[in-house]
Amino acid sequence: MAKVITSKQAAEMIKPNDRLMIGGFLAVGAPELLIDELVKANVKDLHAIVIASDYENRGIGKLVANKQLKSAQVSHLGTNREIQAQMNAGEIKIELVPQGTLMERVRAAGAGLGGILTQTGLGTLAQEGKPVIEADGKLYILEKPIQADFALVRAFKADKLGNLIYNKTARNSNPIMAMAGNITIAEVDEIVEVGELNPEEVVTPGVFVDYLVKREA
Amino acid sequence: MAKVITSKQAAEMIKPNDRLMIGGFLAVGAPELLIDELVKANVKDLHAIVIASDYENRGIGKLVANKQLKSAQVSHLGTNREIQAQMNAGEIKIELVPQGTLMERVRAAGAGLGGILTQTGLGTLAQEGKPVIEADGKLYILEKPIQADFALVRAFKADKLGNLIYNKTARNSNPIMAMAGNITIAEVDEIVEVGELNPEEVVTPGVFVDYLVKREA
Amino acid sequence: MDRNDKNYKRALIANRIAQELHDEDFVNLGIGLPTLVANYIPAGITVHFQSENGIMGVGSAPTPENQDEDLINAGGGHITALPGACYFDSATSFAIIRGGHLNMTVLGALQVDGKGNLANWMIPGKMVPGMGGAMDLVTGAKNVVVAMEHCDKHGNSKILKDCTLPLTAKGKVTLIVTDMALIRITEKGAVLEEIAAGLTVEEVLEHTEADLIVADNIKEFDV
Amino acid sequence: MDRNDKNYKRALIANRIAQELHDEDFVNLGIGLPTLVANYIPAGITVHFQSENGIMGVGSAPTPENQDEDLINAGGGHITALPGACYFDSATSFAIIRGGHLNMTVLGALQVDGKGNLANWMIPGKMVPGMGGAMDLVTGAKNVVVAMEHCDKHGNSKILKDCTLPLTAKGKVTLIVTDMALIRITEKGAVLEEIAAGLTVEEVLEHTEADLIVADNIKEFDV
Repeated sequence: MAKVITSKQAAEMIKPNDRLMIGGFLAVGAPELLIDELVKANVKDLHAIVIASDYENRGIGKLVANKQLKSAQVSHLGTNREIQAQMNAGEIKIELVPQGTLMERVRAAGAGLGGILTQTGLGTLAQEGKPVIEADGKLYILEKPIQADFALVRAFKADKLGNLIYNKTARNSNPIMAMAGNITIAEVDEIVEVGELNPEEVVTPGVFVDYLVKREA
Repeated sequence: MAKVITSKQAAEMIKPNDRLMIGGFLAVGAPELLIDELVKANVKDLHAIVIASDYENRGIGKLVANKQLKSAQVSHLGTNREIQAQMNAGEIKIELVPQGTLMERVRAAGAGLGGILTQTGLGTLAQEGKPVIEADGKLYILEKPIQADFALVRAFKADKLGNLIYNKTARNSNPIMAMAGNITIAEVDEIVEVGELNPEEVVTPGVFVDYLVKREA
Repeated sequence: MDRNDKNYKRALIANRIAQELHDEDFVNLGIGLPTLVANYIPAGITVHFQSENGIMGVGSAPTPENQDEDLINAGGGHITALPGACYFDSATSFAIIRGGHLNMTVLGALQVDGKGNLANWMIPGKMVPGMGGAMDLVTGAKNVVVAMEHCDKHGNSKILKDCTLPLTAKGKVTLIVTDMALIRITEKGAVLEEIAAGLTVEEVLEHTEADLIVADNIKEFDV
Repeated sequence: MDRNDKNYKRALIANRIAQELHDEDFVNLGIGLPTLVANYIPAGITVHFQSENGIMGVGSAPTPENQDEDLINAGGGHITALPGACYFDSATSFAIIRGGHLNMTVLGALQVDGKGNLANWMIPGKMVPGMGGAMDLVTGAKNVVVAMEHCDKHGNSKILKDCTLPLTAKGKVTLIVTDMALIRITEKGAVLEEIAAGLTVEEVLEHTEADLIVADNIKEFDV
């Protein structure tokens, strides 16, 4: 069983300096309720692992606007002027990570890998400070896993075991982050009884999910 | 569109010395029709990438019994005396690969990774001849991708675009191998029209699948 | 037609790139100009569009009343899903991209050079939007097509001897299509294969900083 | 009861291991003796069983007429799927195993030693079945429990000072449960915590090659 809690209980688990993976792509598939609750709780000095910094009033952009992030690993900032301003002012430390590499690094943490070799970023700024390894005559960047204290994900339906299914492109980073959080909290539209999801259709096995938060109707 | 061909046409594409990934776990989820056709065609000197060597009369065991394999990368031989006899007689060259490592190496090939770091096999025979790399103070084996000319997989249903769904534990290695073959051929029970599969339920996107072979009713 | 009209130029570029597509290709189009390529698919062929946020089978834009908040492309724009489309997570999406399963990606550029280097993700001190999926796309797709205007707004060539901005990837561009020319990056160098109707080779060379090899059988765009 | 009866021994071991489980644990049981653990789950707790061929939520064996050819466990035996079960591919299955998402794996052993080394996948020149998923399970699961008879058929200890057969993993075993004893591998060494009813500590030590630390509060199995 995944434990069903309120969004407030979820936010109360999160402390300053925690590392948070937050699902979503330009706020689609973002756990907005959990983010709102974090804004309310006003926990500071968080580290975010996200595909994009979304918009000032949607997705993780709301945490940026409220100055709750001290750092982030992220692939795209282009839709959020506030995070660019904070970055330029030295208020937030940004590690830009190519999106595919970001996903593999998150997956590596969830799958127990010590790292992966990729050619993405070779000969670019994305290579800086990273080991370059030769394998079978080609060069690769060694990219290390990205760990997190919490993964906050958004799904469409959960059963009470925590098995998750998603809706359309709101799936995006959520299933990968769900694998990787030390504690995974899924915000869902609906919680159904055990046995009501088609076992072939489950995208995230419940073994990865610790807590469920139901969105209000 | 994935091209629909006969099992005979599929087998005719495969030549001596080709590297074949073949899906299935102890013959469950194995593309038996394609294997039978390969036995008929009697192509020799094949290299197999498989989870297990199955049984003498089921799954890839049939290729072993017909002495069509010169080598294999495989995690388990315990159910097939014939392959153990051939191995002891020096007729087949076996690389034993831990099953999780095997799957990650196949996935790495499909996902364009140059390798992955794992602790599985550290300090065991599985480490022999492989680079050991330190990352963040821990040791890992660097495991390289496993490439293949063909992936022969078994699925339950395909649509005409090659999108695949599977049945129960017959899924196993099939979706991972489907990603990794230079040419991927899927043997399926049923081929439905485009639009008939639920887009949320598709396990293997058709982009990975080149040919479909329909099992006879 | 006005050769200097921005929309004319964009249509010309998109149209010419579309002619490079083959039946059953899998393609990722960047935001902006590259998106227009979808409007010029040659008759009789089917092309499958991926968006890196997790869909294969992107359809045309929906009418406002048919927008689905959970269905967007990588630019954040509302899309529709074609019959046979499927959804996947971001790791699978980038496995498709990085594993070489896309026939083509089309991207815009700030700069490109004769060695196939591409810069399109940042201007130090000015604009740092991040690379998003661009580095993955350029590194992983079989064909990397740059779609851009030949010169910047000051009339300076965007096709340089060497990129000066931070790179998106090294040596990965295979084709450059601008409002003036089609240039293929080969092992021998950057080859000028086609020029837009009404231009001379000399005019193109004049507006190009990179050294170009002029193809023997140079042609006009056939669009 | 006959202390030397094989079935008695197996039941005793499985039963004792089952007491180590907690409510909502995720567990992988190896084939053979470890499978029996599922028969002794303490009342009031729910345990979820994974099989590495791609299922979470393994149920009991089906009746012959209810067998499904596409539904097996990693030993190739027919199984049922419980309500709430789900299927996944082998890479995801091993992500569960290797990513530390299983609370426990229970495996048999040819040899185990006081440092937590385990050998259970080959006897050189004799038996080379391959490691299957054993190396992954032993490396990845939070608790690695060895279930085996204390001595081999010649009466020799299977708990050695140092394994002599090729290892499955180095230093990963956390608990050894045999028909004679429960031994926990700790940072200080192998600690004899419990002995089977009717045995003395001396008898256990006599049958154990590895050096054991005898716990102060040593207990009898409570099964």
